[in-house]
Amino acid sequence: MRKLPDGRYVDETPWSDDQDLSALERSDMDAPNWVLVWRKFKRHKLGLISGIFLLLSYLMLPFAGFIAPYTPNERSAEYLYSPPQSINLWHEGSFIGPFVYPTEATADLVNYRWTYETDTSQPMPLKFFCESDSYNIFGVIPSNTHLFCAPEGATVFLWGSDRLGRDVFSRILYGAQLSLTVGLIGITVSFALGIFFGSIAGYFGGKTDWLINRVIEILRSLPELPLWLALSAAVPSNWGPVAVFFIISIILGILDWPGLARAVRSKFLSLREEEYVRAAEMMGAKPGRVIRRHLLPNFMSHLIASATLSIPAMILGETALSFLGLGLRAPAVSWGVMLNDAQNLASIEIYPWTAIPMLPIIFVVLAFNFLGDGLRASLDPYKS
Amino acid sequence: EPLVPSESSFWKSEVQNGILPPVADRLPLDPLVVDLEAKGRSFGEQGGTLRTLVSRSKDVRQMVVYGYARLVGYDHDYGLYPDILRDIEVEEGRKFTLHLRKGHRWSDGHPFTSEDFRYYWEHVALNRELNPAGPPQSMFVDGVLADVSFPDAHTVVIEWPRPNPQFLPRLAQASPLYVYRPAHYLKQFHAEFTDPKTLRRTIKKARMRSWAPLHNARDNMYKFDNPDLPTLQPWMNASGTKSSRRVFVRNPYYHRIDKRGVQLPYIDVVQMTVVGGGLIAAKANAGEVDLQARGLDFPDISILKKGETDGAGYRTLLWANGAANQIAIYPNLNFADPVWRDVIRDVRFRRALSLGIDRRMINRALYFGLAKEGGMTALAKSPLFDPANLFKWSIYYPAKANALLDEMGLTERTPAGIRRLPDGRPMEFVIETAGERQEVENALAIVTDTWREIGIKLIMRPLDRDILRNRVYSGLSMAAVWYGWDNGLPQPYTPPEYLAPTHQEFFAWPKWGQYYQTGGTVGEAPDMPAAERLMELSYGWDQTEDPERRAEIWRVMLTIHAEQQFGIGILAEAPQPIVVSERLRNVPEEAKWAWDPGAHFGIHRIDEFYYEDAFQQLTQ
Amino acid sequence: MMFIRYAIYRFITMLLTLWVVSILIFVIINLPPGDYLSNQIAELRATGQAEGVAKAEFLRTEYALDRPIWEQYLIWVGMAPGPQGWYGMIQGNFGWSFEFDRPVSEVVGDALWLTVLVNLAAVLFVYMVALPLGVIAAAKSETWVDYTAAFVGYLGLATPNFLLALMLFYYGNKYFDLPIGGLMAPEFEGAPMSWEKVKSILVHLIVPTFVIGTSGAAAMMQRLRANMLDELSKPYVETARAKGLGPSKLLAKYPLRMAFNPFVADIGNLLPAMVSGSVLVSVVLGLQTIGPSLLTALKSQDQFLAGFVLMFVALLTLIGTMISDLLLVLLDPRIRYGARGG
Amino acid sequence: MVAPLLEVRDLSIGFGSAPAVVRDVSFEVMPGETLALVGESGSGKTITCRAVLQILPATAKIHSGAITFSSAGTSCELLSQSRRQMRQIRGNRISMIFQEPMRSLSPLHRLGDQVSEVLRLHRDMPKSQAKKLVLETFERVGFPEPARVWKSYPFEMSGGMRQRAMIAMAMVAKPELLIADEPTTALDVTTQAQVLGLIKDLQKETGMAVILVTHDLGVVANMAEQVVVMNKGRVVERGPAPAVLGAPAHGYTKKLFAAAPMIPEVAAPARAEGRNDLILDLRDVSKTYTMRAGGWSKPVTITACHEVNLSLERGKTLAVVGESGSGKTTCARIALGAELPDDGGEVLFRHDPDAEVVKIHDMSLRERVCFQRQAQMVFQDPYSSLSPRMRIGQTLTEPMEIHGLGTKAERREKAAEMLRWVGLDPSMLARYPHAFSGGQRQRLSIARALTLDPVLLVCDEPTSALDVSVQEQILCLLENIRDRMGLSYLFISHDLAVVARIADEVAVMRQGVVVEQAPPDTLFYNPRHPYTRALIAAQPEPDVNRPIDLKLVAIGAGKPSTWPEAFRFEGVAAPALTEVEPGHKVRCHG
Ligand SMILES: Nc1ncnc2c1ncn2[C@@H]1O[C@H](COP(=O)(O)OP(=O)(O)OP(=O)(O)O)[C@@H](O)[C@H]1O
Ligand SMILES: Nc1ncnc2c1ncn2[C@@H]1O[C@H](COP(=O)(O)OP(=O)(O)OP(=O)(O)O)[C@@H](O)[C@H]1O
Ligand SMILES: [Mg+2]
Ligand SMILES: [Mg+2]
Repeated sequence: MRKLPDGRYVDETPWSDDQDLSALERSDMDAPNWVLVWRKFKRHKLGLISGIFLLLSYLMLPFAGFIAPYTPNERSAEYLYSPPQSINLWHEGSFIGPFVYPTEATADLVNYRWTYETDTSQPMPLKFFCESDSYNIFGVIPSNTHLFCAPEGATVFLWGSDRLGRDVFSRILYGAQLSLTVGLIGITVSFALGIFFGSIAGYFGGKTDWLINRVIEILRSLPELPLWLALSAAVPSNWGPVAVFFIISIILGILDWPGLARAVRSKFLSLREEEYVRAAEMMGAKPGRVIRRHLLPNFMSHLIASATLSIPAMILGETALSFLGLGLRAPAVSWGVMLNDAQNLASIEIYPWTAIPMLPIIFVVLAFNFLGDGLRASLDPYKS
Repeated sequence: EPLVPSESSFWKSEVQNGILPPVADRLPLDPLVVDLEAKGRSFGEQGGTLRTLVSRSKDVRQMVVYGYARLVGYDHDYGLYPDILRDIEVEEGRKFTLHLRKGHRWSDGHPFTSEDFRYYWEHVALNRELNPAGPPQSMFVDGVLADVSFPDAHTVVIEWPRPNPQFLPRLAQASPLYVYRPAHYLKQFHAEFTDPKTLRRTIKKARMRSWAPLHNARDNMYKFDNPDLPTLQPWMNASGTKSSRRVFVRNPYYHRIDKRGVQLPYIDVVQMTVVGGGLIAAKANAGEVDLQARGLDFPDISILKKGETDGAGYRTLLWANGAANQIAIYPNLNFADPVWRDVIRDVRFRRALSLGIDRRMINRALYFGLAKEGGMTALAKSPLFDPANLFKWSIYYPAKANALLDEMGLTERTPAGIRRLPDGRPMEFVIETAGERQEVENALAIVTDTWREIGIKLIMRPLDRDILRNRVYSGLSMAAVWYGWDNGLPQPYTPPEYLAPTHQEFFAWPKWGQYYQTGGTVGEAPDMPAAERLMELSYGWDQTEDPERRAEIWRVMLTIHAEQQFGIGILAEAPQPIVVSERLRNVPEEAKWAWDPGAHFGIHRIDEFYYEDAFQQLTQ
Repeated sequence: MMFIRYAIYRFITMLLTLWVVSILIFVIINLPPGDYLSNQIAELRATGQAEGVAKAEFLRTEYALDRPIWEQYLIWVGMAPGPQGWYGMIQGNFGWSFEFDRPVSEVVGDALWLTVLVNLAAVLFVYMVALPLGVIAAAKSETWVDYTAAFVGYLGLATPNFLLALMLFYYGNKYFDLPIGGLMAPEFEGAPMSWEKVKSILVHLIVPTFVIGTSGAAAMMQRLRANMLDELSKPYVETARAKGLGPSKLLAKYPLRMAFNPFVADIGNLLPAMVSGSVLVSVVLGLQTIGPSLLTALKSQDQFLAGFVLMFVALLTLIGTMISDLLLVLLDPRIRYGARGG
Repeated sequence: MVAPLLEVRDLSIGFGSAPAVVRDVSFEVMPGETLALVGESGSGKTITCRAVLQILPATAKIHSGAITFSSAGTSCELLSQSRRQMRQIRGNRISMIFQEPMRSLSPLHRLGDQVSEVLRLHRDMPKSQAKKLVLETFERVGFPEPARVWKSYPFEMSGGMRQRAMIAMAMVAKPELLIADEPTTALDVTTQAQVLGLIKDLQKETGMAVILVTHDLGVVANMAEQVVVMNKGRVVERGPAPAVLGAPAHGYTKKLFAAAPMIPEVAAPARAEGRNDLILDLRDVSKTYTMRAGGWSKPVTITACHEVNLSLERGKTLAVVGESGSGKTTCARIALGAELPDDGGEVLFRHDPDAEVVKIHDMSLRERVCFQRQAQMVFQDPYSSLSPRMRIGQTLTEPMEIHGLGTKAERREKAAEMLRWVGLDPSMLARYPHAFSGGQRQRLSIARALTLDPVLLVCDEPTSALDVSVQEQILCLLENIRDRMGLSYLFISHDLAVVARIADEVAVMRQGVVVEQAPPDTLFYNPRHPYTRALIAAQPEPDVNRPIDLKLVAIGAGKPSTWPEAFRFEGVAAPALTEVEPGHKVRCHG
């Protein structure tokens, strides 16, 4: 800066007409959108961790049988309601690798429960890559190698065993196969329908809106409860529980869309008046395009949040349904089924480990939530 | 020696105010004097409030069941004795002379006489408007209606041309046949007794359409939901229907007294609260009940025991269930699918199924080994019990089961090792359940494993109770799970009809049962030799009066069932937890928990239970 | 003017819809095979209670259950005379409950206001908890406040209602002496309102409200948060900030109102969803709402009772949707209900 | 010596890790003084102003610098104030007029509510008194019907009206420092004069200081005591206005001033006539709106334009000028079929001299698609017309995608090319709309409209937010395309100099009707209508020595009822448009 005699200041740095200081890296310009989003997402630590957790959980599904020491319906008749066992490394001060102490159950006929005594004098090392009951990898390839199994004469119930002596840990792993997949189908159906009908109602308005709204109203005022009851009688009896639940969750999805549709509709009714929507239309954008490219992204946060919120509902849907004789049932294993077994005071007070399936549900749900939040944040244009 | 009955403190003020006559005038001239010592029970004092829970509001009728005042009722040894009746004479098993107690009164003080029987018979049972379908089936024997006469105020004669062995058991049921009504009360709703104008006003006030539904609505001896309806039960309904807590107070005119002259029931008030079924265990655990069995299951025992040690002030007794079997599988012989039906009708198949069940394992896993493993037959307490029947085809023996199935020619198997039906379908045996009991599910989970070893895939399908029933009745379900016969303690005089294909409620032969029950209009006639034989035997039992012969018939029928495995029993006499207040006395330590005969607490006579330190209550 | 016209139009549509719904409801409750009385008769036979059979048969003709289904419908609605003349819902008669053996109106009477009470409590809980928490979570997004709120919310969501209730009851009773089940101490039922009764109701409401409310609260909180986050960086919020508005007022007045749009759309669903969502909760918690009556009615096909309750819920839904549509117009002036491009 | 009211020292602000966009900016504002901030579009003016109020975008970081605000003997450092203290300053002592009025107003709240909020917040005024004051302010910023504005929602207002509402909001609390970020871009010159007059009045009244961001050198000349010139994030020159304006010292300043357009002193030769090949023809177009407000009372209708007849010849430019709120945008939207005219109005379009006439107000689907390729619009409010969740790259390629033109790579290339045309860097393709400056967004809007190579372009104030040098560049671009490809423009502007330069025909609108229409040379040298005359007189010139009398100009033509007999009218009952000489039509009686 130089001060001129007439009191003004003039910049002295050399100035030329064409030079831009706001130039970003070139790579940004050609990178497709998802790369940019991914770059942003990577910075959302919690979202990233959640995403990895979920990824691992889903990757684990085909190999659940391998990781689990037991098969889901394998009963250890002598070990009912066994409390969780710990895996130890040191015995009397010396390291001998992962091992368990054998336990023995006695029926306490005064208090009517099983009591367990641990024999701490006898460390029994776990077996690794051992052969035991067979299961299917990916549901097709039979195998009987397990990552680890209980040593001869002892058990390895990491998270205890249930009423029939089944390993809670193994069942949770197997349960994930259903809980993490079947319910999602319902969500997908309900979201697809909800978004589709909601957007055309909201965007087109007028008669379309009227019609869709009446359908929504009617669907919503129709009670679900009697429908379930009717259904439980109508499903063919030789269908397995999984098939029944599969159908049910699809129907659940079909019945579930109106709520979302109305939210979408109302938001779109207001969004469609935005100037940029007009601009897109004036450029000749077809309704589908306007909805997909201009309206939906502006409602993405709500959708993502709603989706993460539906997940626990879907995982737990069975527990509510099983009151009505629908939902998953043994021998199918899912977290809902396990919790259903645990819905009594004894499980809370005396055998709390039977309620452990709550933990994976909470973890998965939170993970989905944080993943969703990370996604939302990385789609948020205002965040760098 | 003449008894001097003592006045209860509960009604004392009423008596003093002249609202009620003194107790001596309230009792029948010849009250039923209970011999407590003979039963090994102690004398008690009047007073106290008994709290108990039910899960549905219509369960108020449990008070009629628990109260168990019947014309004739079972004793704790399952013999039938007059109760409300002073005496009953039976001639040739077909003529029943009922003697009422003189001076016996309804709970509102109106005399209880043969007039009440006449009113029922002539103006209710035979009234076409009240009973468009005519008098109840129990009043017919082989299609012939009873002839009822009323020689005097305290005598009623009911007779048929042929013996009716079921009549007395019907009167003694948990849900009995009521052949009498409080005429003086009900007449005001009856068109033949009340002038149309008054009646119309009453109908209007009750928001009814005509007198018949009004009469029907007021006349609920069993439902017990009308506080105005006079009763003969130990406690009478004293609450409106609005509240979830129903209060029952002692019937001042109850006909039973103890030897010391204390009018029963000992307990003044029963409070029955409607709560969610899932909360009963929690409430019991918190010490909020004095006597509870309904809504408690075996798995609740551990938490109940815990409450007990935590000092909630109760004891948990374990009674044995009185049903013939706790969990029984009924393959449907009338199943609609012809291929399956043929397989199911093959006795080897049913035997194989039974042999493929590891009952010990189920017992251990579900009941700490406390139940009795075995097929469905009479329980050990019954004179008709035969251990051979219990174990016939009911030992875990998979090799034998496999052999039987192979012998049937079901040797084809799917890659997964499931046998194939003759038409090539895999044998997926679908068992439908009412979805109400976790034990059933768990037991079937275990059965699933052992059946897989014999090449049969079990698919369990929980349904709603009504839906299950409808499906079974219409032949749509392949097999169902239910309890065994309600009556696991048959006596030779117990009619064995429930062992013969006369009831659709026995899920193995719904259609045959319908056929019999509807006189051939619906259903199918039994067409299996064993079933036909059972039918004959049952008929033969009806035809004889001879206890020996009857016992013989019983034994044959039980043997046929054991051989045929129509209902595949798993275990019996599972412990039923009974929560009893620490202060409650005269509750048997060991007993049967059964619906019929038994009426749950009924035959254990709650009216003889008393509180150790009953604080005296005044009428509210 | 325009608004009133719209409101009237909306009301008429609602009535029409209600009519269609009534048909569907009737069909649905008659969908399962059999009817109450045949089930009843079966049950009576199964338990050997031959006594009641005759009475059940009597009721069948009395209530026209032996007629074809469309005729039953017309009689039920009151568009055709039944055995006892014109006696349907239009005439203000809701029919007879076989299960409870009383007129439906009597069965449902008390339960109705308790239902409304429980659900209002739950709705209030949802709003009182979710609204501030959602806004705070958005304003303080990605801080511990946000994460804790999410965690607690999802904890409630991920625990099956019944288990949650059982736990709350058990420990609540053990440590805080909370009552187990019910909506008031039974001695107050049917008793006139008194301070004691109110207290009893409030104490009993704690667990149910919490159980019914948690899932709703978590859902609302998270979605509100997401919507708020969308709005927070819009320029109009900056303008408001440039005016010097305090944070709470600013959030409440500007972005919250914008973010509220989807929730207003959902008002219609709020009550009915809670009513039907609370059915199972009510059943397991033993609340004296219409939930348990509905479930028993449905299971036993007590058709008039089920029909009435369902119609009631449907009416709530329809009124709710109507209100939400009207509110939407008031809330967002940009919304026009015309067709596109007009 | 008096301490400066606001002192900005060495302020540097950047976004993320990118190099700073504002670098070492220093200036000071004396109490009661007006400081004009001028400079290139995108040079960091807005960011600097926002930094004063501490309302920077979340991603902006202040690298260094200090901002000291001193008044009433105390001085505070704004950058280190707590939020609570900051709230006491915002709106109360310093208030700001934002550049983009539409987006900066809440769409769900009535204007009255939004404006009076400041008073309720800081002046602790009862409702009724606040309302009175607000209505008064509305009147002073040139709203003819303040009561209507009070209960209107922002989307019911024209661009200029929103801007005036924004101005009212900032000034109603009479702050000590007013930061006005291009406050008059959307205003016609008479209204602009009125607003500037108001600012001056307030300054006199309360000693308010003003930071005026503007690119209109005429306004600078008329208002400012001090001038700060910014370029590429740096202050290149600052000093007293006469000095800077009189003899710019820095290279950029010189360049900038040289580019200032003016209504040419002599009539430019009229361009060749090409008769009767109308590409667009608006016939008797009227439009009435019903106000959303007032749910219960009788609906209020507003006539946005009334029986407007405009015809645009192929390859020509028809400029529409006129009062803010006179229905220009409405006409433009109707011309493009975005809005339907009231019954009776017709809009005809012929994309090719030989083609069939298309009725825009009644198109089939196929015609619509076809038409939308050929006719494009540059929106008055570029910010709202850009989808906030679409990167600019997507926004620019979208029109081509819609019409299936080119491959992906070609589309990207074209988008980049377009950016270059409007003077922006292709590296900005990955940014979102909010990350641009006002002028940059306006250029994006132009770029988007051009991607489809339309034959008709409706420009609604396309250069209002651009500094003169960039404006020059854009105008050249537009002229270029017109001459090369025979593009036709419907050009709406307030800047008469721009109009004079680009238009072949000018229509002057006032209160929904066209009051005068003629080729620019005729119009500018022989204006007949009192309103046109007022307009021309109100055009400020970038010469400190020739200030316009804001008071006088603001009165402008006054209300139609006060006009000379020949032109006077009430409501919409205007006299007919009569041709006073060939090609020159004036709305007057006989
Ligand atoms: N959120 C953002 N992220 C990144 N860059 C931004 C953001 N906002 C503004 N910029 C850049 O900062 C620079 C300065 O912007 P600013 O809005 O201050 O310009 P301006 O001088 O007001 O221009 P105009 O006259 O066009 O309004 C511009 O180059 C712009 O692209
Ligand atoms: N959606 C609407 N609802 C109600 N009134 C409207 C609407 N849009 C515009 N108006 C009114 O129509 C009139 C003309 O508006 P228009 O936008 O055409 O003005 P303009 O000439 O473009 O003004 P400016 O130069 O300020 O942008 C204004 O009074 C405005 O308030
Ligand atoms: Mg700017
Ligand atoms: Mg405009």
